[in-house]
Amino acid sequence: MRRRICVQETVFDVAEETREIREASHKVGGIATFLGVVRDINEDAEVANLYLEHYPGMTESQINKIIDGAADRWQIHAVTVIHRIGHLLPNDEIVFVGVGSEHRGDAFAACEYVMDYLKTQATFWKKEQTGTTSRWLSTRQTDVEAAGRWSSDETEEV
Amino acid sequence: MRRRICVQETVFDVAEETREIREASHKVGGIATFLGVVRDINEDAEVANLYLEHYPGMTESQINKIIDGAADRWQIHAVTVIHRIGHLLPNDEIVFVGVGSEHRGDAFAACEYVMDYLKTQATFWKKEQTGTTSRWLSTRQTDVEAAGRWSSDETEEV
Amino acid sequence: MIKVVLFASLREALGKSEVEVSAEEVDRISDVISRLSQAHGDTWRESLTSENILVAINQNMVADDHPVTDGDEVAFFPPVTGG
Amino acid sequence: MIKVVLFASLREALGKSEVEVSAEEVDRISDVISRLSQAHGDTWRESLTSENILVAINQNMVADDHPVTDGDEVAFFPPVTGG
Repeated sequence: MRRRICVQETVFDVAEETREIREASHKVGGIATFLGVVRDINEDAEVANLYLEHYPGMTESQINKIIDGAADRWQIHAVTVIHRIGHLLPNDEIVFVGVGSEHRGDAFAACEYVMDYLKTQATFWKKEQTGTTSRWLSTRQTDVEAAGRWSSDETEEV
Repeated sequence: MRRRICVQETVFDVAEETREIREASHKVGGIATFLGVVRDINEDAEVANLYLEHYPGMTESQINKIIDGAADRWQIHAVTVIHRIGHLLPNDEIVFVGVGSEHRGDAFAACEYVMDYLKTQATFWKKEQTGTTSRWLSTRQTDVEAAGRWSSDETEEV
Repeated sequence: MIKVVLFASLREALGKSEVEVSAEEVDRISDVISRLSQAHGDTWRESLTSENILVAINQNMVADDHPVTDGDEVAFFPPVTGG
Repeated sequence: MIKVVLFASLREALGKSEVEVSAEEVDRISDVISRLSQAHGDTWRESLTSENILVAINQNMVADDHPVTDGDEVAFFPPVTGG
């Protein structure tokens, strides 16, 4: 299985990433992707910009474990995870997850699984600047629940 | 909600389609997409090319009903469905579904729902040329079951 | 008149993509099928009544032996295989 | 030596991203925390033992009062908010 993990300040190219997933194996018949965008409104406050910090090394290792978990559960041939760090503005692309598989059900499930665990297991932290104040965001309960849906003995260690 | 339905012979541009979904509303925080590709192997026979026929008018109307079903179930701000017809070769892109939403769970669910119903409710037919013989494909039981998962009174009419 | 359209394997098997039948004394889909077999032969009845064939009237799927009215477009086709 | 790294709100609150503590008589995470509070003040104990703080050793999440060895990298951080 082809895996690609990028933690980067720079923008990424959705079309190129999708093309690479397609070309990873002639078995790839479907590609499910998710693209996350910085919104201008979060919990009713207008977001001026976002700062993303992470734990270099551990982040990549956690993402690897998440991908292992997906590969254990579904037949997938390529997974790409790209997460941006540093200073971002509303409407910037922040995260991309793409999964190529023979079966669309596997591609969808693996893509959503990786996104759900990224939210709760990958060592990123967001600081939001709204007007004149800034604050570190706290984990959303809905994200904890989303990741919990997939949980079994194997994944609790992720 | 922005909706875009295209049934076309020509190729499409995944990056441009994704960009349009993003820009449909400032509320879009996540975009789930699915891209289907013609494989070179189907049920152990080597596929040389594919011919796609459809029922003009009814196809678009069925896709509209499928999108209505998704919009009834989830909070979504943009849906794009592009399906190619005519002659296609292995590795050609055949179908694209993209959904933009505030919540990633809604984007994923709606995207998979639309794909599942496209497979069983939209009036497309595939003819496959393998070596010297050609045959019309028959509906896969797994596709019927995939669409069945979502079924309730509302969708059985789709 | 009632416009009848055929698709995919059914179109190929019957050699036509579109035919018309008179709406006179045609009340239901079964009447349309009878008219078509009278005009084109029993192969048509066999093909159009085969188990998995789907029927749409004016581009909406219908079940069973649905009523048909003058001016309707009646479509017969095999299960779909898009996506 | 044991390398201690801090992230996000914890890094800001304690004003440091990285500190070192001697590994002598340090067996577990609770010993690391004691060393840090001796050196930097009680704010550190409060912050590092606050309910939602997570701990990783050598970039793997650990639970409870995990053992620590000389040369380890111990990280303290708040719940993650990526994606």
